[in-house]
Amino acid sequence: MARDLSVRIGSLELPNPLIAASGCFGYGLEYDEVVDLSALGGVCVKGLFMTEREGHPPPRIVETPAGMINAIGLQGIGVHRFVREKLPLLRERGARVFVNVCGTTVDEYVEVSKVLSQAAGVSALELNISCPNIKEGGIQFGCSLMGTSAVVSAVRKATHLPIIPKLTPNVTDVASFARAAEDAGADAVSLVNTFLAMAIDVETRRPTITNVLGGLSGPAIRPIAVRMVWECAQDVKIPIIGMGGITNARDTLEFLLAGATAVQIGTANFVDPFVWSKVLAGLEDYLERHGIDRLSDLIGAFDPTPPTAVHA
Amino acid sequence: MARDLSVRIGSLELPNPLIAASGCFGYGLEYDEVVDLSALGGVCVKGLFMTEREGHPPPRIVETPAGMINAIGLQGIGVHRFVREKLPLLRERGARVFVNVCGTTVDEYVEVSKVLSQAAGVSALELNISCPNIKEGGIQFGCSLMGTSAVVSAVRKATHLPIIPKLTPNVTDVASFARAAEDAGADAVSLVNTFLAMAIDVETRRPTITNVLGGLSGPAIRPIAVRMVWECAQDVKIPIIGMGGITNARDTLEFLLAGATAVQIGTANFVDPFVWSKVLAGLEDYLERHGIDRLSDLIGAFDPTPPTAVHA
Amino acid sequence: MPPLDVDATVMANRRLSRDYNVLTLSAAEIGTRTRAGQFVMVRPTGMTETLLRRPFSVFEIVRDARGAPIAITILNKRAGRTTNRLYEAEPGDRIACLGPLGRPFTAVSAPSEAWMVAGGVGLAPFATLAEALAAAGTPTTLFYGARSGQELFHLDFFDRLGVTLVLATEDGSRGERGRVTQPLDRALASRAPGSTMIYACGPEPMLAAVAEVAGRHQQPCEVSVERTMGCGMGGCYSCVIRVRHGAEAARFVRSCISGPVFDGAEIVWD
Amino acid sequence: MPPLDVDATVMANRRLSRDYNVLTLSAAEIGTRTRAGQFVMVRPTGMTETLLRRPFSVFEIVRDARGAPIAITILNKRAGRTTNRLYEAEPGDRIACLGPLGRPFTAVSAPSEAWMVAGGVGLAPFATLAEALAAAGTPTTLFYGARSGQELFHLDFFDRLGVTLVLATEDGSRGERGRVTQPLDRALASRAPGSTMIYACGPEPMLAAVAEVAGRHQQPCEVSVERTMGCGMGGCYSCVIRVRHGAEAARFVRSCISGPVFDGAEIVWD
Ligand SMILES: Cc1cc2nc3c(=O)[nH]c(=O)nc-3n(C[C@H](O)[C@H](O)[C@H](O)COP(=O)(O)OP(=O)(O)OC[C@H]3O[C@@H](n4cnc5c(N)ncnc54)[C@H](O)[C@@H]3O)c2cc1C
Ligand SMILES: Cc1cc2nc3c(=O)[nH]c(=O)nc-3n(C[C@H](O)[C@H](O)[C@H](O)COP(=O)(O)OP(=O)(O)OC[C@H]3O[C@@H](n4cnc5c(N)ncnc54)[C@H](O)[C@@H]3O)c2cc1C
Ligand SMILES: Cc1cc2nc3c(=O)[nH]c(=O)nc-3n(C[C@H](O)[C@H](O)[C@H](O)COP(=O)(O)O)c2cc1C
Ligand SMILES: Cc1cc2nc3c(=O)[nH]c(=O)nc-3n(C[C@H](O)[C@H](O)[C@H](O)COP(=O)(O)O)c2cc1C
Ligand code: FES
Ligand code: FES
Repeated sequence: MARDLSVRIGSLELPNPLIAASGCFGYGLEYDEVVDLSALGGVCVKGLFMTEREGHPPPRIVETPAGMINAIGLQGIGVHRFVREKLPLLRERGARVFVNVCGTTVDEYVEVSKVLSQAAGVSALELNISCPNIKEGGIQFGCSLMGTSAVVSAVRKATHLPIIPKLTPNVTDVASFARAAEDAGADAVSLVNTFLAMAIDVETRRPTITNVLGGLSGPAIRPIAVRMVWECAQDVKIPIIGMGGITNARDTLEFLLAGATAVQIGTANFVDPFVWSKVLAGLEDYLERHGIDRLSDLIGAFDPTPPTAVHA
Repeated sequence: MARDLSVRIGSLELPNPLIAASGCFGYGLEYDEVVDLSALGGVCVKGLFMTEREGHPPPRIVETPAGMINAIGLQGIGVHRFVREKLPLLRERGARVFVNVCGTTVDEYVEVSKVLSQAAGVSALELNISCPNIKEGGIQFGCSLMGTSAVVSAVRKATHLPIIPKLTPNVTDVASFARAAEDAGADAVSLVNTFLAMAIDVETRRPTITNVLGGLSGPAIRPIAVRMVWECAQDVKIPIIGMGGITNARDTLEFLLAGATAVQIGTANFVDPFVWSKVLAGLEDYLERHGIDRLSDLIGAFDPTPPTAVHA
Repeated sequence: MPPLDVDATVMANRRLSRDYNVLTLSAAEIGTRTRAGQFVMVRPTGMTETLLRRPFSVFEIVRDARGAPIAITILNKRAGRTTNRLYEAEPGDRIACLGPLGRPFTAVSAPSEAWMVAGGVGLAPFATLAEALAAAGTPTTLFYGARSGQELFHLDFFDRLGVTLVLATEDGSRGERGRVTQPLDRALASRAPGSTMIYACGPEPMLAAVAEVAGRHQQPCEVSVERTMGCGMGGCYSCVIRVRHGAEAARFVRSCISGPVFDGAEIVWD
Repeated sequence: MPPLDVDATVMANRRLSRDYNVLTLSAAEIGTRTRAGQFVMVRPTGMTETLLRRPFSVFEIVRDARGAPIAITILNKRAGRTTNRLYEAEPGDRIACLGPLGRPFTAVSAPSEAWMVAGGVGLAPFATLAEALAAAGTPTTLFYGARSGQELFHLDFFDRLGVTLVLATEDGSRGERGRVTQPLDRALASRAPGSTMIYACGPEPMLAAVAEVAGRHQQPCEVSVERTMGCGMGGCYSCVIRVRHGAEAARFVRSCISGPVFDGAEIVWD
C-alpha cells in the first residue's frame, strides 16, 4: 500500500521531504542521468551571487572521522547564467528548484533574489547567511541577529517567493536566530550549514586545504544538528528544513521527529548518488511497519519520555 | 635517543603533554592496575561539587558516528570525600592531580577551590564552566563572558593553585571567552568540553538517553576542536590545553601544532585504556623521524602556507 | 590480577541459531585470570562503524589436555551493530578483548545448594560458574528459560557436569510453558531458608522477579545485570544501577566495577 | 551511458610489489560502458574508516572468450587508507564501484601516431587505451617511467598489443636513468608537427613537463589529471583545475566531469 510522503512548506507542496542540499548536487543537472529530479522533494542548487565566482584554490576538501571539511569558496556561475543556462533545463525535468542565494551585502541578497523572482521555475529562495568559507557576507550576517533580520526583511520586500534563511550552527543560541528569521518574515528556516573546522597535516605541519578553515559536514555532526533542529522547533512556528549528516531513512526520521518538516541531504549524496530512492524506500518501509499513513504525522512527534535503562 | 616530551603550564612542569580528561578517567585510581599514573602528564578527575551528587538516571550514553553522547549529570562524591578518600592515594602514586571544579553558584566554585587549595597533592584546578548536562551552574557561566569572568576572578582570589577554566564549544566566538578568562587571571584555559547534542531512537520515538540532551565527544568533534584551539592560540598568551577526539599521536600533534601546550584524552581512553603509552611512543617516533629534540618546539608550529593541489 | 588487552584471533565461530553464536577467541591469558561472572570488553579490530567496546560474559574457558586455558568463548546474541558483526565473524578475524573485568559470583559449597537461573543469553556466565561449582562438589541446578526449545543451548555441557536442568520456554516447545521463575518459585517452597544460593542472569525484569522470589523464600541471591557500558573499568559512570547497602540511602553505583554481580536484595529496581 | 553503482565482488587480488596490486572486480556492466581514460569511484563495502569514495582509472576490461566483458581491474598503489585496504582485499570482499565516469581520451588513428606517457601508477588508463588504439591500427608507443625496474608492470601486455616500449627509471635499474620526459623530448625532435598524439598520465609535475614538451614540438597532447575528488560526478566542486580555453580567462573547472582528460595545452599549471 502506498503511503503519503508529502510535506508542505508554507505554500509549497513537496511529494516527499528529501531535498538535495546546496553545494552537494551541483546545479542538479549533473545528476540528471542517475536521479529523476522530479522525484525529489526539491533540488537546492549551489550558492549563487550576482556574478561568477572562482572559489578557493584546491585542495578544497579533506576527510575527517565520519565527516569532511570543505572550503569550496562558493565557486559559481552567477545568477544570470544560472537563469539562462540551467533553470530552463531544471524546469523541463520537473524539478522543484530551491536556489541558495548568496551576497556580500544586503543589497546583493536583494538583487539576486529579484532576478530569481522574475525567472520562471524557482520554487523557493534559501538565503545562505551561513557559509563559513568566504571572507565577506554569508556567515557575518548569520552570526548576528541584526544581520539575519536585515537580510531577511530586505529580501522579504523584494520577492513573492518563499524565503528560507539557512542558519549557521556556529552560534551560542541557534533558536534565537530562527526567531529573528521568523519575525523578519521568513517562510521557513533551514539548518544546519557546516561547522567551522580545521585539519592539519602533521607531517608537513601545514593545512590540509588551501583555505585553512572549512566547514564540517557528514554523519559526525548529526547529533548536534538534530539538537539544534529540536531547539528551533520548540521556538518557532514556521517549518524547519533539517540537515546535517543524513545518510538513510533512520537519520531522516530523526530530523522529522525532532521537528523538521523536510530535510536536505548533502555529503551522503557524494558517497552514493542513488541514496535518494533508498531513503524513500526506507521511509515507506517505516510507515508500513508502524502502520502510519502519512509521513507528515511524524513531524515533531518525538516523545521526550525517558527510555528504560533495562534491556528486555 | 630519548626525546624531551615535557611541557610547562605556567609554574607546572609536566613530563609529557597527556592529561586524562575529566569524567573519562574516574578518580584515576580505577586505572591504577593498567596505567602508571605518574607516567601521565596529569590526571584530571571527575567534576566535583561541594557535596555528593547522584547524576542522571541511566541510560546515560549513546554512540553516534565517530562519537558518543553522554549525560552523566556529574555524579560525584563531593570535594570532601575526594580529599579524604582519593587524594592521598593519588599522591602516593605520584600523579599530578588536576581537579575539575564544579559549582551551581560562583560561591560554590570558590568553596570547592578553597577546600582543594588546603589539601596536599593538587596540581591545578580546572574550572568546569562548560558542562552541558546540568540545569544550574556549569555552562550557564561558560556561555556568558560576564559569568566566565565572575567565576575566574572569584576563584583567583581564593587560591594560589593554577586555575584553568574549561571552555565550552557551544558559543559563537570561543576566543573571546579565552580572553575573558585570561583577563580575569586564569593561568591557562582548557577546551573543548562537549557539544550539546541529541539522538532519537526512531523506533520508539523516544530519547536514547534519559536526559534527552547530552554532550558529544570523540573523533567526530576533533576538526571543530582543533579550529577552536587555533583561534584561541592566536588571541591569548596563556597556555591552552586542547582536547576533543584525540585517539593517537597524530591527533595529539594536530592540537599541539594548532597551539595547545598540553592535551587531554577522554573518549579514547574508554576504547583503549592502554592508549597512553601508545601515544607517548608515537610522539617519540615523530620527533625521531623529524629530528626534533623537544616536543615543546612544536607548540603552535602550524604553518598556514597552503598545501599544493598536486600529488607527487 | 589486572585486566589484559588481547588482540585475539577468532579460532572458530559456531552459529547456534539465526541469532546466537559462540565465538572462540585466542585469549588464553584472559581465560587464566577469569573467575565466573566476569566479563570482557570486546571490539572487532578495524571495525570503525562503532567506537566503543561492548561487554560480554566469558562463556567458556577452553583448555588443553592438561587443563591449561588456550582460549575463551563468548556466547553472542545479535542485538545491533557489534553483535551482528560478531555473528558474522570468520576464523582469522581479530577481536580486541579487554579483561577479565568486574566482580565475579561468590561460589558456594555444600551443604548449600547452588541454583542458577538463566534467561536467554543470560546463560553466558553459567558455564564457568557450573564448572567451579562442580569442582567444589556443590549440588547445582540450572533453571533455564528461553523463547523456544531451539534457543536452549549447551544442555549437554551442563548435563555432563551433573547439573540438574529445569527448562521453560515461552512457547512451551520444551520444558514448562512460561517464565522460568514459575518452577523456581515452586521448587523453593520445599527448601529451608538460607540453604540455596540463587544466581541469576538475564533480562532485568527477570532478575527483579528472581530477586523477589529469593527474598520471599529467604534465600541469598546474586544477580548479574546488563547496563550500557562505555568503558567497563569505572571511568565513565555510564553503567550505573541503584543499590541500597543496609540502612544507607540508595545510590547509583557503577555496575562495571561494583558489579556486574550484585546481591539481588540490594538492587533498587526501576 | 549513465554510470552504474555496482556492489562488486573482488574476484582476484594480484600483488605486484609491496605497494602495487591489481584488483579484479565483478563489474562487467561498468566494463561494457567504459571508454579509455574513464574512472570509477570506489569504496570497500562496510569500510567506515573513510566516508568518501576514491577515484581509480579502469585498468583492464576482462573479457570472456567471445569478447564480452566479465570484469574490470584497477591498478592500485598504496597511498593511504582506502588504497591500503584495497591492497589487502581478499577474494570475496565487496567493493562499491560507481562508473564509468569522466571524459575519456580522444583516440586517434593512422597516419597519426599515438604516444602514451605514463609515470608510476599513471599507467592505469593506458591498458584500455592501448587496446582501443591497437583495434584502430594506430602505431602506438608507451613511454613509461617508474622509480625502479621492479615497478614497471604489465610490459608483456603492451608488448603483445604491438606497442613500442620506451622505459625510464629513476634509479637506472631498467631503461634510461631519469625522467621519462627525456627520451620523449628526444624522440619528438624527429616527428613532424601535428603527427603525434601524446597522452599522459602520472604525477602533475610530469604532466606539466609533458605538456610543455608537446607544445614545444607542436604536437597535440591530452593529459589525465588527479585532483582530490569528493563525488566524481560534478556535485561538490572539490576537484577543480585551472583551465584556459582559447582567449577566455582561465577558470577552475571540475576535473571529474570536464576531465580527468584535458587538452594539455589548456591547463594552467600551479
Ligand atoms: C556485563 C555484561 C555482559 C554481557 N554479556 C553478554 C553476552 O555474554 N552475550 C551477549 O550476546 N550479550 C551480552 N551483553 C549484552 C551486549 O553487551 C549487548 O547486546 C551489546 O552491547 C549490543 O551491542 P551492539 O553493538 O550489537 O548493539 P548496538 O548497535 O549498540 O545497539 C542495538 C540495541 O542494543 C541495545 N543495547 C545496547 N547496550 C545493550 C546492553 N548492554 N545489553 C543489551 N542491549 C543493549 C541498544 O539499546 C539498542 O537498542 C552483556 C552486557 C553486559 C553489560
Ligand atoms: C581520476 C583519478 C584516477 C585515479 N586513478 C588511480 C589508479 O588507477 N590507481 C591508483 O592507485 N590511484 C589512482 N588515483 C589516485 C587515488 O584516487 C588516490 O591514491 C586515493 O584517493 C588515495 O586514497 P586513500 O584513502 O588511500 O588515501 P588517504 O588516506 O585519503 O590520503 C593519503 C594521502 O593520499 C593523498 N591523496 C588524496 N587524494 C589523492 C589523489 N586523488 N591522488 C593522489 N593522492 C591523493 C592525500 O593527500 C594523503 O596525503 C586516481 C585519482 C584520480 C583523481
Ligand atoms: C562540498 C560542500 C559544498 C557546500 N556548499 C554549500 C553552498 O554553496 N551553500 C550552502 O548553503 N551550503 C553549502 N554546503 C552545506 C550543505 O548544504 C549542508 O548544509 C551541510 O553539508 C550539512 O549537510 P550534510 O551533512 O548532509 O552534508 C556545502 C557542503 C559541502 C559538503
Ligand atoms: C562520559 C564523559 C563524562 C565527562 N565528564 C566530564 C566532567 O565531569 N567534567 C568535565 O569538565 N568534562 C567532562 N567530560 C568532557 C571531557 O572531559 C572532554 O572535554 C570531552 O569528552 C572531549 O574530549 P574527548 O573527545 O577526548 O572525549 C566528560 C566526557 C565524557 C565522554
Ligand atoms: S562502564 Fe564506564 S564506569 Fe562502568
Ligand atoms: S569530484 Fe565532486 S565535483 Fe568533481
